[in-house]
Amino acid sequence: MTNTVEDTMTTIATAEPVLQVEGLTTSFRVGGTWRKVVRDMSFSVAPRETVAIVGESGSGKSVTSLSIMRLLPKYSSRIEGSVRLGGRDLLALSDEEMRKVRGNDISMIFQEPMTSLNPIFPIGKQISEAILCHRDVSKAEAKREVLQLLDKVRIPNAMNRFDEFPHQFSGGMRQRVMIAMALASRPKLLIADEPTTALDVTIQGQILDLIKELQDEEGMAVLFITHDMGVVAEVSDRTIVMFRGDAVETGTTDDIFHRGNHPYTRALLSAVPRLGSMNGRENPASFPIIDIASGALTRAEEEGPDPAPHDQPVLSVQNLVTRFDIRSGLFSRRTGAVHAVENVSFSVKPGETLSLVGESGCGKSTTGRSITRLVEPTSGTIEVDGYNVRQLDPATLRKMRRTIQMVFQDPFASLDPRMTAGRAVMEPFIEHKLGSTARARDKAADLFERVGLSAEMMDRYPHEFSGGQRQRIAIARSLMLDPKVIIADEAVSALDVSIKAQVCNLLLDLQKDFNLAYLFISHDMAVVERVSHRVAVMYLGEIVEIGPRQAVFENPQHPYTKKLMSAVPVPDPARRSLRRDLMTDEILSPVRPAGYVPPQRQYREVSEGHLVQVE
Amino acid sequence: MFTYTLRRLLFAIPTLLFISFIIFALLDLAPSDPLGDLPLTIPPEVREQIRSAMGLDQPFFIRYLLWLQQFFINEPLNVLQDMTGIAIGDPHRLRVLSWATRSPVVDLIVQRMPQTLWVVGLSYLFGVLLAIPIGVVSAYKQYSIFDQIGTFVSMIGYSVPTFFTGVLLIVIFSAKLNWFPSVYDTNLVVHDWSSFVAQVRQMFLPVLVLTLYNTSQISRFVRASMLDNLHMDYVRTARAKGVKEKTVLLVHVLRNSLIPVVTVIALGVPTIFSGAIITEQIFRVNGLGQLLIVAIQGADLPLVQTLTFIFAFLIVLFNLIADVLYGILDPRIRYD
Amino acid sequence: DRGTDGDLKIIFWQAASTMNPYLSGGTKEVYASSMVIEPLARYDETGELVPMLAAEIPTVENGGVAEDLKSMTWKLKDGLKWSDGTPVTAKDAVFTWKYCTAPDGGCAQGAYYEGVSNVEAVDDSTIKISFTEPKPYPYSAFVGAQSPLIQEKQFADCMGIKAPECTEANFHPVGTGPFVVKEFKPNDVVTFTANENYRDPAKPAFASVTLKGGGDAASAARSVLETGEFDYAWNMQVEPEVLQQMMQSGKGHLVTAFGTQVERIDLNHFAVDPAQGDKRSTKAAGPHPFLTDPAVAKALSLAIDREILVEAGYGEAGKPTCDIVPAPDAYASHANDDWCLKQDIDGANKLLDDDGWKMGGDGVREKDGVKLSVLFQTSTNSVRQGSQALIKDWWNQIGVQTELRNISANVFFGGDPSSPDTFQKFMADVQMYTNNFDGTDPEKYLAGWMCNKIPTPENGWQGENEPRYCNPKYDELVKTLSKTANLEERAKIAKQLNDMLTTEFAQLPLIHRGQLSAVNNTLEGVKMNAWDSELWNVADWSRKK
Amino acid sequence: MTDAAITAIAPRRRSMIGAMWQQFAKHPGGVAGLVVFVFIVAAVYLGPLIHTVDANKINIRDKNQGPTFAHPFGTDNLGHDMLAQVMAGGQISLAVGMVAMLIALFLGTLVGVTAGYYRRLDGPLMRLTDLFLALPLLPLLLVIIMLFRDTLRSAFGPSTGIFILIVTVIGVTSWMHTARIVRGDVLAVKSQEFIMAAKSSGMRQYRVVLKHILPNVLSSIMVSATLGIASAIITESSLSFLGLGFPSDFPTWGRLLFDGANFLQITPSRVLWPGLAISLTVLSVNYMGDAIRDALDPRSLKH
Ligand SMILES: Nc1ncnc2c1ncn2[C@@H]1O[C@H](COP(=O)(O)OP(=O)(O)OP(=O)(O)O)[C@@H](O)[C@H]1O
Ligand SMILES: Nc1ncnc2c1ncn2[C@@H]1O[C@H](COP(=O)(O)OP(=O)(O)OP(=O)(O)O)[C@@H](O)[C@H]1O
Ligand SMILES: [Mg+2]
Ligand SMILES: [Mg+2]
Ligand code: NI
Repeated sequence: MTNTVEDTMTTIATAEPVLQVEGLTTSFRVGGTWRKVVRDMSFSVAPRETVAIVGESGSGKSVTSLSIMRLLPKYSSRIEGSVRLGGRDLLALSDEEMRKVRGNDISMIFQEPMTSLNPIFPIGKQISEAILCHRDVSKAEAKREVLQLLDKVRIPNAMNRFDEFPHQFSGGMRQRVMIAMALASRPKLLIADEPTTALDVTIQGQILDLIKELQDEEGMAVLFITHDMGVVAEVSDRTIVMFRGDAVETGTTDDIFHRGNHPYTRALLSAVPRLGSMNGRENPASFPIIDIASGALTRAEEEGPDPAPHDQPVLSVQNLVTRFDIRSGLFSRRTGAVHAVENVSFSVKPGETLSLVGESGCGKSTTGRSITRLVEPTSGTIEVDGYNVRQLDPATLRKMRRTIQMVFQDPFASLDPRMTAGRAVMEPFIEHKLGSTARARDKAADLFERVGLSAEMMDRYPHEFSGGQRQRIAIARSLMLDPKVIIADEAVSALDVSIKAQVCNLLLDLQKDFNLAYLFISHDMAVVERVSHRVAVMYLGEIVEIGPRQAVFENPQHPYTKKLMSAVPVPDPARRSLRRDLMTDEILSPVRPAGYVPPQRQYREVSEGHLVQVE
Repeated sequence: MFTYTLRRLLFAIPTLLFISFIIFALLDLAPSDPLGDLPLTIPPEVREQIRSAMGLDQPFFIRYLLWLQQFFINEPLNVLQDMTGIAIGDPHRLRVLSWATRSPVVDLIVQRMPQTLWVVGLSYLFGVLLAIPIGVVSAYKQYSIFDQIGTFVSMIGYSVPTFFTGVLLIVIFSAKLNWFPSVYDTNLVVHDWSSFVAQVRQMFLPVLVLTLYNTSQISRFVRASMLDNLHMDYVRTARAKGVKEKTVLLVHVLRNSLIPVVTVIALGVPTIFSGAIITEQIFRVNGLGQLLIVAIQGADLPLVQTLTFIFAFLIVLFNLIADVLYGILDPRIRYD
Repeated sequence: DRGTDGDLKIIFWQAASTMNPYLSGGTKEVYASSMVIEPLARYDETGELVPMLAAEIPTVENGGVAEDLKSMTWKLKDGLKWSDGTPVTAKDAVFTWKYCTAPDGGCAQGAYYEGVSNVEAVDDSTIKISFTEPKPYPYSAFVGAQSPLIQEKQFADCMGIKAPECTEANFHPVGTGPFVVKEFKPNDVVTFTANENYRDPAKPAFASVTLKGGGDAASAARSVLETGEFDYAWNMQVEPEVLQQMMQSGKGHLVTAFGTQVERIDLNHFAVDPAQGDKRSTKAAGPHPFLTDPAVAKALSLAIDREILVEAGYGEAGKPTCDIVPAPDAYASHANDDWCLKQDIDGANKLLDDDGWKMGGDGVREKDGVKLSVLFQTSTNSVRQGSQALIKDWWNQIGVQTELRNISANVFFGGDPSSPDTFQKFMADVQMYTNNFDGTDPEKYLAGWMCNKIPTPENGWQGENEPRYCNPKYDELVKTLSKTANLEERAKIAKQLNDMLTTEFAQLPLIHRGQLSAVNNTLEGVKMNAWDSELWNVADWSRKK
Repeated sequence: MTDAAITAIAPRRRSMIGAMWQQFAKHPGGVAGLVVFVFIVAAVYLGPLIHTVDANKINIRDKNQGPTFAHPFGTDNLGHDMLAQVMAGGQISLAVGMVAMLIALFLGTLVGVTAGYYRRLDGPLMRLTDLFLALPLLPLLLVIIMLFRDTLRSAFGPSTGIFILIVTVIGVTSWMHTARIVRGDVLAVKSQEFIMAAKSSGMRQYRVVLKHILPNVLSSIMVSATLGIASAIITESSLSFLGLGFPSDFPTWGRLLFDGANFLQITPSRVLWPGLAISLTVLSVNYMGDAIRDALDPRSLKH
């Protein structure tokens, strides 16, 4: 495509807007009073246009999108203002008319893919339902279309995975299922709420391309909610900045990026981590923090801690293998296995951060879960703080788990829906009898504040939080026990840059103070670059490259690592029209037939501690 | 799943043997006496003779083994023989004989089957068919008039015992209005329209009483379970897809809510075969329930043992079916 | 004429389980089978013996009974046919005797053939019965609905241990009665059709009979009295006012007949203190601390208003009585009627005061540390529980504390030696139930109060002397009775025995119970009979035109 | 700023019970249920202080009366005062219903949760449940009563002894439904991610069960509880008319209803009141159960 930014702008200006939101105000009933969480939002989206909503976590982005779709719980929420779709006021439609609009004219990608997928239906069925309920096509046709879509969203082995269930998918894959579902009906307007947070940059790029392609072909308008300024720069024509329920700034992306004048906008942009900003430095560094009200720098960048070089590792993993059997047929014979983790070895010392990066679905979460035996590993040895994890009896396993805490990738699913956030955070503390309930409460309140929530929120239930807020609750929970190791699975992916910076700094501070070790699983290469001492790159269940961060980032050796580095989006609106043409790659799948013997891998040492798999 | 089912089926055999032994021991221990309802004018010596003719004077274990042999070997052979017409071995093998009627227990059960299925089975079917929509709607429109009335009626239906509702209905509809007969005619054979009408008429009251009871029970579980799932995020997703509200409820929410419902239903199906004792008694349906209660009251051990064993078999079977269904309903539940 | 009146619908709330009375012995089976198989002679509604299959009743006078009372000869009517058309012969009677006395057969009517040493067919129509010793009252074998004739041809292979296996024969016996079984559904419904070969060509008037079973007495009553769906319902143990109310529909009425049934309270003569453990209610436990005191026993009796018991629970089907043998009239003593039939609470209180039983602070009388506190058990049955409540109330008024217990009938009357709750074990102070005797002769019945008939662990708790009454003089008198042939003499002795039992308070007779049945107003010819099957003359029943 | 709004509702810090109570109080149905239930309990226990007629007082001359001033609920066929009987019966029925239901609920939940959560115990426990489901109730009762009645009678006296016996018998023979239902729910809940999260923080198994599994299967338990009360009251009555329950001079609601059924046309008040009492009790418990369920489900709609 050769359209320049200016060309697109002119076409948009003349077209009738697809969506026009005027004075949208949404309130929730909390404890008998109505609390406004979105105030007086007005914006419009034209065909082919992409409007991004960025903003602080919990500022009302998701609520705005749910208000447009009229999907908020009827009894505990209230929507005012007007939402017009091609001239029709959505808020005035009957339920049945609204139903016809949903999924047909507007479709939506939800933020938390785990809870948003129906756990008991195969994903194929869930996607084809979106087609079948609006279009008069046969089941077989729908299935064909779904398979195509799955291919397009880069789900490997789509044919076989059609009948699998959400819990068998990795976080990123679930998100891609959601995307496929939303795109299935070729809507006029796509609302995408953090559609790529759980995706690695290569796949993220491919998905973004896919969306652009559909925009070009079908004239689809997109309302894009994200924290990733790089993505914003790359896809959006116009940008709305939200802050605590208000749209504080609206304008073309270019304007916002270069001429934003609200202090929050400036704070947001200056905090955006840029890949390469750490070049030449060996240790992690904290983010600079800018005060939102004044725009002044309140905390300068600080050098992160050195891992104590002589210490024994607190976590060491040797030849870890985890496979999920695939059974089929009448006798449910084992016909193959997902080789989710294959022969993985690494170790983490106290005070050290090892980042695990890699393609979505390559086995990162499974590695994390295998370490704490939440998923039973197939073979290998795991040692945590002197415990031989795979040999532990239940009681010791429990004790061991105190020293190693997890932040789950899907924070909503990992919170008990019937337990208030405060209790959820206090619980491990009370459980291990580390102090009185009052102490637990104080500590939890303190942690709430430190992850950027207010202590008052402790009495709320998980569904009353935004995605990012829930993620912070999960982080607070993992810190409650003062563990020695934290496995942070996409712990900051749903946070806006300012909070992300704050939380990362918190993690670094804790590391400095308590010699914490982190296994940091993330897709956000910029954050990885900042926080880690060492980096391991996974591909199809195996570690293909591992080494000191500096070595891996500045001197990537493995082709996949190289591809990853190059795919990172750069927060510069000038690069909007860039297309990567990554779609041509073959998608590889970790599913192997029964009896498959994985090849013996050789590693080559590039520099000290920098190992690369030899193909 | 298949291996699991197979394993469970194999494991069911010792389970059932064990259960049958416990039941036998229990029945033997019970103070009830098969001669309890004989006139007091029959002298003790004669009673002693009757007792020994029944084999009651043999040791407990021998009697149990004898029952096992009769039930598991002789009866199946007889059935086979009846079906194929080929004589296998001695055609005069000893069958399980009821003490009270001195006739083969299996014949009695076969005789009682039709009315039990007609009345109890049908009302269970109606119960399930009614309960699901009622439960779904009550949950969907929680605290609406429909829900309130449904709750009220089902609680009354459940809490007022059938021995009362039955009599009430008979007084109103049989005695006062003369619309329906109060006595069920088990000899009625449906062969034409008028006999069909007669059958429907005589079934109406007992089926009504039982359906009310079954519906009440099941619909409460459907409602509660639906309420648990109605507010889940995936429901929101389904709506966002533009799925029809009916589909959202009946496919997405209901399927997710089915586990307790399947449990209740699976627990209920075997009870069809144990009959509805009181209702059968009131309307004189004389199905399996009445057979069982008369047998228990008459301490007719072979009959009670056989009936309860069949019942136990059904329980084990339907609980197995429920377990398999769990796995099908919720793929996260796996047994292997 | 035969078969002109359509279907006769009878409801028995306890259903028949077999059609062979020799294998069951239950009243419902005996009644049901009495429509099909018949004895040589039966009792009519007045308790008179009338011939049935026999040409006449043998007596010493007509030479049918031998002078030495050791044998008797029956003559069959001419031309009798089984329902399958074959002739009835004396051999069938011989076979019937053999059938019931065969070892391992478990014949429930064995008592009817007791003392019979031989039955032979003198010729095709003459049956000779010989006894082991002289029988002053010989009418037992082949008399009454309990010992009918069965067909040799049909039951020949069903002797002894094989008896229960002949299901077809047991369910569809070939008989001489007015009806034949068409279909038998055990414990549910029996359908009959008129017997083509019945000896009276004009009978039965009904072409078929449906005998439905199951349910409870009240609903059975309702189906005759209120809805009119049925013609006849047996054994209406329902509160009288309920029946009255049902009768207001005008569809039916009640019929009663009084036999020998007496509802009574047994007073335990042995101690039953739980502390005695296994010795309870046996001789080893010693005499009962107060029930053996005639004053207490008499007071207990005086406190009871038998009229009210009848009114509350029995209505037409009960009369107050103070005799344990209330019928036949010739045997009824009425010796105690003057003091016992009327309630006298004050008199009872005075009696106890005089006997030294002092009223305690809690309203319970006491003497020498013994409290007048009784455990009162009976079988479960709403009428009995009503009576219990009334009696408890009255006894309360004379300072006797009563704890009530009711026990499921099949436990209470079933003789399971391991159960503590049987009426034979009698692990309570007093108990209430009904007993009677078959036929009209009370000799065997009265023998039940002999010392050796006391149930004990040694005899497996089998024995008819539940009150544990023991008086050698009584035993003597019973022996005298068994040797007396003269009917008047027998009646005198029987009355004496009855009076001993009632004045020495083996038990308190309460109610002379009748049989009560409901009859549809369109049904004619019902003659209620308490001495034989209620359906004894079903051949004569007809539909009112 | 929203912060102001947030702080306005800040003082929400209260105990769990307090929080639950607040939620409960918001539910008109639950409150109505509670009021009715308290009323029934009060009427049954305090009523005899006002209406001082002895429930077992027989006045045969006053039998089968309709409501009069002396006998507001009429009399039965022996002349018992029905109001006194209903109150006395209520004391027993309520106690039996509640205690038996609690026993059954406790056993059922225990077995169900254990079986659902610990895979190893699942097989044995469920087979045990099958066994109990298959046991014929009547002979079982006969045996239990034969074995234990006299011991309990001498230890606790006739009425308490029988009470303990009956309550245990009903409880012990009616937990199986709850067990199976709870187990099914537990199987579904335990595969969710928040259970994994709880485990990963090193929670003891039983605490996971108590804190996370139980609240999430509560709605089925609540329904079982409501239905359990009704069936316990009715089972008690069937026990008494089989002669296995309380002695006949201890009235209970179920028994009054049973005895009165035949008198439906003569003295309708005999069946009306006990029937109403049972239904109201069950209804009120049902509404309370609903309210508790709602109070524990943060997402349910509350008005
Ligand atoms: N059901 C609810 N009840 C009460 N408050 C709610 C509810 N849902 C969301 N909120 C509150 O509304 C505010 C806006 O939430 P929203 O989900 O729109 O945030 P967001 O901008 O999407 O944040 P994030 O980027 O973290 O997802 C938050 O403060 C949240 O706590
Ligand atoms: N319970 C399971 N059953 C079967 N397959 C599973 C299961 N859990 C994960 N998998 C498969 O294992 C592979 C690795 O999954 P994992 O969740 O570890 O990926 P990931 O690296 O965390 O990806 P993402 O970045 O998308 O979260 C995927 O192909 C996934 O489908
Ligand atoms: Mg959000
Ligand atoms: Mg993952
Ligand atoms: Ni409400």
